[in-house]
Amino acid sequence: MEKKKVKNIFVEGPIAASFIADDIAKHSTKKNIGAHSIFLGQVRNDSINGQEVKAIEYTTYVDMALEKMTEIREEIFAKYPLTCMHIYHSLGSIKAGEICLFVFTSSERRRAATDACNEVVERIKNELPVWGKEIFTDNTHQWKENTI
Amino acid sequence: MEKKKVKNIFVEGPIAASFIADDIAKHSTKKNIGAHSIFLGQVRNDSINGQEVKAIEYTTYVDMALEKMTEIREEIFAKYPLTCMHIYHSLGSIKAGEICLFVFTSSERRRAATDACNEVVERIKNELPVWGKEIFTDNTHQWKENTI
Amino acid sequence: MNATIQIMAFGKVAEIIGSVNFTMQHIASTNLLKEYLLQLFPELSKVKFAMAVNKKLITTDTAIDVSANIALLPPFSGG
Amino acid sequence: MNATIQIMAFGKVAEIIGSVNFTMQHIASTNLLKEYLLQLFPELSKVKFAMAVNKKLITTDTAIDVSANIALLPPFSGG
Repeated sequence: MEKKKVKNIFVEGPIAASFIADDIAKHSTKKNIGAHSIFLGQVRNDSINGQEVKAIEYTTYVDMALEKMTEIREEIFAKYPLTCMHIYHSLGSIKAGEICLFVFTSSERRRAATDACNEVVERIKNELPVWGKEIFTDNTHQWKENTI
Repeated sequence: MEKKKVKNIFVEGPIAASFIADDIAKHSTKKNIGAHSIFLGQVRNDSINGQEVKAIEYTTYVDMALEKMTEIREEIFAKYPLTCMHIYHSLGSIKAGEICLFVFTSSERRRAATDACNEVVERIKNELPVWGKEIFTDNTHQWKENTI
Repeated sequence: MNATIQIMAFGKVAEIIGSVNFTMQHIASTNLLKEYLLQLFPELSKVKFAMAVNKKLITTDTAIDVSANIALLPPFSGG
Repeated sequence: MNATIQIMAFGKVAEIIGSVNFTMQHIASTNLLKEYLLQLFPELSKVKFAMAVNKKLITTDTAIDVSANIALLPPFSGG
């Protein structure tokens, strides 16, 4: 099998709304697109045992994560008639209220974009070797586990 | 039954990426949000009988549309645990490549936001009295009909 | 009889009728109104359209009150 | 024997081991490696973790080649 190009998805720090806007604006030249679906993950200030989460610190096993993401990307493009797909995941410390995940799918008709977006988010949460360390306001921490 | 406040959803002209960014940025103060789902409708340059769509002109029966939208909004909030929901639909002439629909749902956990977003888009397309007149490059036109 | 009803036409229906808003003599029910409009504008028979009475979509023959607002609604195509 | 393997630990596993990357003597299979690590770091028995060999998640006992890269992966929590 031909080796596919591995794209980076990781960005240091939170994902800015202006970055999202730039990415949306770039698609106005692709006039065969009829639908965009966007998922944004935002860090929540959950209360756990009386302590509030003030930030999540994300780390990854980058080589394995990008290989897995390349595989997911290929499978999603094979399954849905997408025009394009963009994925960004934060690393480092992301404060409550900040955005840590940005999944952006586009297609001619809406079903492909929305179904693909949902599936990619699901797969990112389940299959990418990424870990979130929840930092509480008193600077103690616990390791996050994704719930379904 | 108490009369609910009718919110406007209609904006004149296309929806700018910077407008979407501002709306996203406003949510960083709502720290109980964990997931945002966004749907964007973009005008496609479809080819129909050899003519290319260069724009869609949207008109509405505004009173009826806003009453219906208020009803949809209430039903969606009753069905899904959403933190908030924002909806904008363009009126007037929207060129191919420009954005004409912006649906934005937010929730603590991702399923509510994504399911609600999909359902609202579906209901907007099926239930709102809005009409799109497809303008071709030779300035002839045809009335759009939504396909499933 | 001076009783009137308000008619609003949209999309392709407005295009055929050549007018978006107009007032006409009172007609007692939506089926009768539709019949009347089809006589007046035979082109309308080529278009599917629904009707709303006072902003409510109707699906069966409905009585029309004096000074009701009637809307003629071709298939929706928003979004 | 000078054969070694590279171990990378992540998340809570790295915290317990106190080191993110380290080199150790070659061990023939993932089950044997896990046993060895649990002896060395008894705290690890309180954590669920999976292993990857050369970036591939393994689900059954797997032979470890000399100079393999092994990763110790607690439950993922990205997104």
